Amino acid sequence: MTELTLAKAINLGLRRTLESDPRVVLLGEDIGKLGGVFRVTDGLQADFGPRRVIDTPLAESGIIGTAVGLAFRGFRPVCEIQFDGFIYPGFDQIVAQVAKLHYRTQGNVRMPITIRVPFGGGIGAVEHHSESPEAYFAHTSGLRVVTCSNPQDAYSMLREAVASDDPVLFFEPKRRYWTKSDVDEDATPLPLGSARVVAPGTDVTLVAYGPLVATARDAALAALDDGISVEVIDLRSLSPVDFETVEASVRSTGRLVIAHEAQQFGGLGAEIAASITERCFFHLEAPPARVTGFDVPYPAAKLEEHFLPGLDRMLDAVDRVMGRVNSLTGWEARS
Amino acid sequence: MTELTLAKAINLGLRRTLESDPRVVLLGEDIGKLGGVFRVTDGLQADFGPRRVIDTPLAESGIIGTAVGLAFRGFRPVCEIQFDGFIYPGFDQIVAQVAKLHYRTQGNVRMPITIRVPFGGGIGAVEHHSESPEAYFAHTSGLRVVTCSNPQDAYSMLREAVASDDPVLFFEPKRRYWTKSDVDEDATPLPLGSARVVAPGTDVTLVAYGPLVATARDAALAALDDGISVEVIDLRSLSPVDFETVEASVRSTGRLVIAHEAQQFGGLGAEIAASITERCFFHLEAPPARVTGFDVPYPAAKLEEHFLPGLDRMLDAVDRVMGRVNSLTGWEARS
Amino acid sequence: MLRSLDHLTDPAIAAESRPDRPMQLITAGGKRVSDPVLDPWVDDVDEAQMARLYEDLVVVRRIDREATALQRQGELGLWPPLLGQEAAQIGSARALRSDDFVFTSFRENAVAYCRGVSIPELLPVWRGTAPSGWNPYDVGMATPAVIIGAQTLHATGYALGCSIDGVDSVAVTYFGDGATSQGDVNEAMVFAASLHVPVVFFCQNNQWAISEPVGLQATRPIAERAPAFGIPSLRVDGNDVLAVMAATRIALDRARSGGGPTFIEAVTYRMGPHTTSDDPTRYVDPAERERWAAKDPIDRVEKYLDSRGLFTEELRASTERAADAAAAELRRACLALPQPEPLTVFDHVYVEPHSWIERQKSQYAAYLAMYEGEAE
Amino acid sequence: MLRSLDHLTDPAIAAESRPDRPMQLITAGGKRVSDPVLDPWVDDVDEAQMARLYEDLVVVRRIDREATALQRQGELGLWPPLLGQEAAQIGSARALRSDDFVFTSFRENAVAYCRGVSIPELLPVWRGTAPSGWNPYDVGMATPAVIIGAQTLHATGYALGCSIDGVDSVAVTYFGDGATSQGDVNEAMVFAASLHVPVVFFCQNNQWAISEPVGLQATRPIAERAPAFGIPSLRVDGNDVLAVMAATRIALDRARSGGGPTFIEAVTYRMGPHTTSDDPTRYVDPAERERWAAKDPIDRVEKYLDSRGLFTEELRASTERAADAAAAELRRACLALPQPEPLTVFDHVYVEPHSWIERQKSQYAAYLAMYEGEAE
Ligand SMILES: Cc1ncc(C[n+]2csc(CCOP(=O)(O)OP(=O)(O)O)c2C)c(N)n1
Ligand SMILES: Cc1ncc(C[n+]2csc(CCOP(=O)(O)OP(=O)(O)O)c2C)c(N)n1
Ligand SMILES: [Mg+2]
Ligand SMILES: [Mg+2]
Repeated sequence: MTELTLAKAINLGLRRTLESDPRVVLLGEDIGKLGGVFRVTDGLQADFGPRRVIDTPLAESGIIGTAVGLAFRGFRPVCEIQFDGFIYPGFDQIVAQVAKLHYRTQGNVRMPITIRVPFGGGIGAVEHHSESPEAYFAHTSGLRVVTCSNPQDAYSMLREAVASDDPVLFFEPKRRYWTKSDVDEDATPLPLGSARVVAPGTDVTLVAYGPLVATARDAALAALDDGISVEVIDLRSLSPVDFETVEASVRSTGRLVIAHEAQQFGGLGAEIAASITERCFFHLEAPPARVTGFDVPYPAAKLEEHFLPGLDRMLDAVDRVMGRVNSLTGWEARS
Repeated sequence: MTELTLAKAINLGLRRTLESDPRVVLLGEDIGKLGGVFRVTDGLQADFGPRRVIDTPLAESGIIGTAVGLAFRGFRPVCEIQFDGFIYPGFDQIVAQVAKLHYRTQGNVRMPITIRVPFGGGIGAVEHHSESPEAYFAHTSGLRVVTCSNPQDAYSMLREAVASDDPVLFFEPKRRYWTKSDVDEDATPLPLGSARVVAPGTDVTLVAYGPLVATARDAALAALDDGISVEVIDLRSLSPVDFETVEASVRSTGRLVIAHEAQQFGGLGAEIAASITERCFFHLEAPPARVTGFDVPYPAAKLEEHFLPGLDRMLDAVDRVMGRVNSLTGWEARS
Repeated sequence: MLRSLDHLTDPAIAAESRPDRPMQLITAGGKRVSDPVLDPWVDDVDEAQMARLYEDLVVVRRIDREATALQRQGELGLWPPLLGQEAAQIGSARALRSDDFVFTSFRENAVAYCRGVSIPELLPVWRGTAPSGWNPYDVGMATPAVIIGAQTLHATGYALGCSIDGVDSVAVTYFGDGATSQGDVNEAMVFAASLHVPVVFFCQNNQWAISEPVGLQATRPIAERAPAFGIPSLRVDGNDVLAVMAATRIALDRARSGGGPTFIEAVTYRMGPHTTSDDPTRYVDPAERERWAAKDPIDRVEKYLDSRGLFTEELRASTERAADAAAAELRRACLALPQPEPLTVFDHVYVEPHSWIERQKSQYAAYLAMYEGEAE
Repeated sequence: MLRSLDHLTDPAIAAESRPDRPMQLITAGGKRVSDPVLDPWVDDVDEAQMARLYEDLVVVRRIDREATALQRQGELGLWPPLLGQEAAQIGSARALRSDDFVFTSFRENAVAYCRGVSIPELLPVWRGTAPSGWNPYDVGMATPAVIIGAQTLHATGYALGCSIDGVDSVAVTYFGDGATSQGDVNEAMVFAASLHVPVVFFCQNNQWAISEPVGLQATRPIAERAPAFGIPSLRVDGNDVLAVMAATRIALDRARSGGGPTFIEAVTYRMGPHTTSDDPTRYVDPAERERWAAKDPIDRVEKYLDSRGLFTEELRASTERAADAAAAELRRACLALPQPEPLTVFDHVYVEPHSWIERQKSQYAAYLAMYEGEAE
């Protein structure tokens, strides 16, 4: 048991994986001497050498396509995409190759590739450095998509992702890289595809993932002051979504709020709302509410507090599903 | 008024646009002498010359990126992507440039680019030739996404798309290219962002778009035999969705079925179900049902009839929202 | 032997060594000419081997013709003829070792044939009964990549794996002239040169990318591009099976002995349509096609063998028998391909259990059970 | 004049004309040397012009330093220093016409300065108050592209537009050595050569892409790549403002007179960190940095002017005044940048009304009204 930041927990996960599986190789821009722009790969090239921790030329399609070839040869490549907004040049290789090769080859060729992506906003960055592109990948059959919200999960989920024989998009909540807490290397992890109830509650189910889990927990505490008991679920896996856990919660609370930073239209919140409505229609007291980034390009840093769903907007949505006065009732009155 | 196939209607739309606006240029692979693999640009290079109908090198990112530069100079480029599955190499230019440049430049630079994409299955093709990637683009702020289901709309919507000062993804239902009907060049078109009720009904709202509108109409006819009155809405615009039209219908029917070929998880059906549930919760008699492609890579041709939502699966979903016996009740009984 | 390529790494000299006429060993007229760079690499190719190459050429052409016919008869959904490119594919693929690994585009059916893909395995993709026809690990060849250029990066990655593993297997990737415009192919060269991996880039310049002539993709000879990325290249007559084999052996030897990547441009011509869906009359100049017909890759081997007294009636007849047998097997296998089971649509999406897919599959099974019941 | 470049289109000769030492007009020691290709293109540059170039160099360095300081003080979110690259940017940008159009990456603040972007307009992106600082049409320069390499295709498209319009304006694109590995940059060269458009590819090879040395991106000199795409190239000392200007003029002249694209590699060095977030001590060899410090682009102009008796106290003082004024304006403008209004987050997503955004905006307005009300 050691206290680690989330970034260091991933670093430790990578280290243990490199130690225990000689087929694991790391690929990315600036992951060697520099240790990555967030230092997540710090020290790994020094310890495992430049043939296992490989600084690649500056081309994301090249990184992913090279990883595909390595997987063909039985390696388990772990690719780092430097920032969320730089994944799109590699989109074709991910969507048309990584996601489909196992299907295309009728199970003969496996793609145990992990693609690590620091994602989300809240760090005051310039354009392309704060995006949440997870829905693109969750909509892509053949990929698994996960994200972590705390150092322990960061460590164990990274290890599970690399151990998985399926390709995994591993989204790292970059604004939580410096969150510290205990990491137990020997803890038995939850299966990769499962969600976790991180705070029990009885009135409202609040589903969040990645960077917003911490905000959701704060919102639950704040709601309690208002007499509302909020159950917070950390989704962890975005494809597949652990609907059983969400469904069980909503059956008992009858109310659902979903929060994510990604744009709303066609985001994961829509899928969760739609699927839970299909499954729990007669248990719902109110339509599921979504608290998300707006459907605009990620804005300039000084506006990001307005784009990002924060505690207040979560509480507003909690009020909404509770049937209390909220901004939407205000809006309806005005319009 | 001329009877035209859907493909020829688009060809006519392109021709009229080239005639009336000297800033329109066409870019794509094989769009010149060959007239495109579907002959949608047939004869246009011969009539307008190789500087307005441009055969480009074989690179989709190159096509879109070049169009961006042309738009900077005040042109209205119309790009052809040869098949749905070939759009991904151009994804970065679409998502990070085309969609964002107007926002990035605070309204100073416009991107009146139309990206034409033959999409969807049902033609017995090999891999990458039958996909429905519209949800990726509908989830991308800054883009408009539309699709047509008949020759008249094909003609008018193409013209509206090219005339729009915003970038438009124009999805063409390739298996309906040979559908024939009358096209009136002088008809006043619906606004680009609006849906259309194509068959009135009172019991169930069935929302479809592109290639499935014809199937939905057939399903409505078949349902009538069973005593169920289905209102069919042709969505036409996928971003924005004309929720007012859908909402009005669902408020009167109380039941919603959404059909698309794209994979279900995170598809547009989820957004429509979620948004309509938010807006019409207390009018809904049943949870919205989705009839979609399965969450698998588009399968081999001999399996596509199982992947594609056909008339029978639509009727099954209609039964579901009507509370009649349907495959899901059967499944629930078994499990 | 590597020395013989040294000059190619200096672009100034390389430019000289790649004149307009690509390197050749057998002329269109069937004459054996000598080439100082290529000769030593095929001095072991004896009469028996030439006869076998001849049979290969004839058999793969016959397979291709029969498949085209099957498509015309509605038995295949599509077929991409390799007519005219037999020598480029046979000459290169026959130079490989079984532990090499090949990443191709979709027109390389003769390469597949050489790798040991059985004739029936060529068909499922084109008849639409399955997404692929063979297990890549059985034959050392990935199933076709339809996204133009993508496979070149896979080969680069595989080659990186070979070099990490310290084996002397080589990754070989096939692609067309059109593919050279794709970002991926250029990135593959950047990565291959930078990582110095054992990969052979084999470009079949068949002069066309569907309707677009090669001049629209490249204003300089394609073989010139690789040296600028730090990859030596060879420009070879792609209709000359012997020259192609020699060039491929040079590249393979460089790769095996730690020399890194090599690029080969095999100059050939697509004598048929792009695929059976294509209509080349819209864009091909018949005179140009005629000129290339005179450079046919099989004709010249016949003439060459004949000039040596090797084109015996026996060889002719045995070759024809082999071709007939292949064609017959193809037709039989095509018609015998089974209709896939509906629920297999859910197979192999993931290796490990995936709750969402499993639910969808069981719901669709219930659907089929209900409505198949009804239908009975 | 075009003739002077003819030899560059033949790669065999071009290789000779691009020795390891890039073309130069002013040595690191400030000596004017002659170069038969470059000389004629700067024979109009008189003493007054050299003094103005000197002032440019000093002023942009000062702007850069002040911005770096502002970032260290927490007033900017980030800054990408151009320290060491002043001559590459000034020499090229000062060669342009106002009707040319420039597409850059994010480090080209000196280019922006030359284009007429005002000092305050440089800042909003880095202070985070707006997604861009200027109207591209006011200055003939797009706002920075952060996605590496993407802008090279935009320049190619813009140049295509120029050639369709029949004007002799030129599109110029700036990018780094790292960018040359991206598919987009290679596709831009393919398109530019194939469409024969008036675009100048200006690569600042500053030896680094964040922590990666140029040798990881390219095993051959970067300037060698373009000729293989059919684009003549020039390799120039990027720390020599005069040589850069000459090379750029050659390229512009070719473009204007229908000669098509040209590629320039300006060999320079990133003397600072990648951005203010970077820690180059992890990867830069201080000795290497020292060697480059000795080739400083400003020093040599000072020495050159001095050797001609032109580096007067008056010039020194007036230049310093200009630099001081620029720095002061930068600081003032930075602190004065307004906090954007919350609802502007919804502006400019679309040109035409978009029902979904409008609803979101009005709902958020209601939200703000409700909770701002509460807060009061
Ligand atoms: C990314 C992508 N874009 C477009 C296509 C459509 N397409 C299939 S083959 C082809 C031409 C390929 O030309 P070339 O690389 O020369 O190979 P050839 O067909 O001549 O064998 C095109 C444009 C594709 N398959 N993938
Ligand atoms: C597509 C993409 N990938 C990665 C990055 C992150 N990144 C920003 S600058 C940079 C290095 C660029 O190097 P170079 O092209 O040489 O330009 P320089 O920074 O030296 O000016 C990288 C990797 C990015 N901005 N875009
Ligand atoms: Mg070709
Ligand atoms: Mg650089």
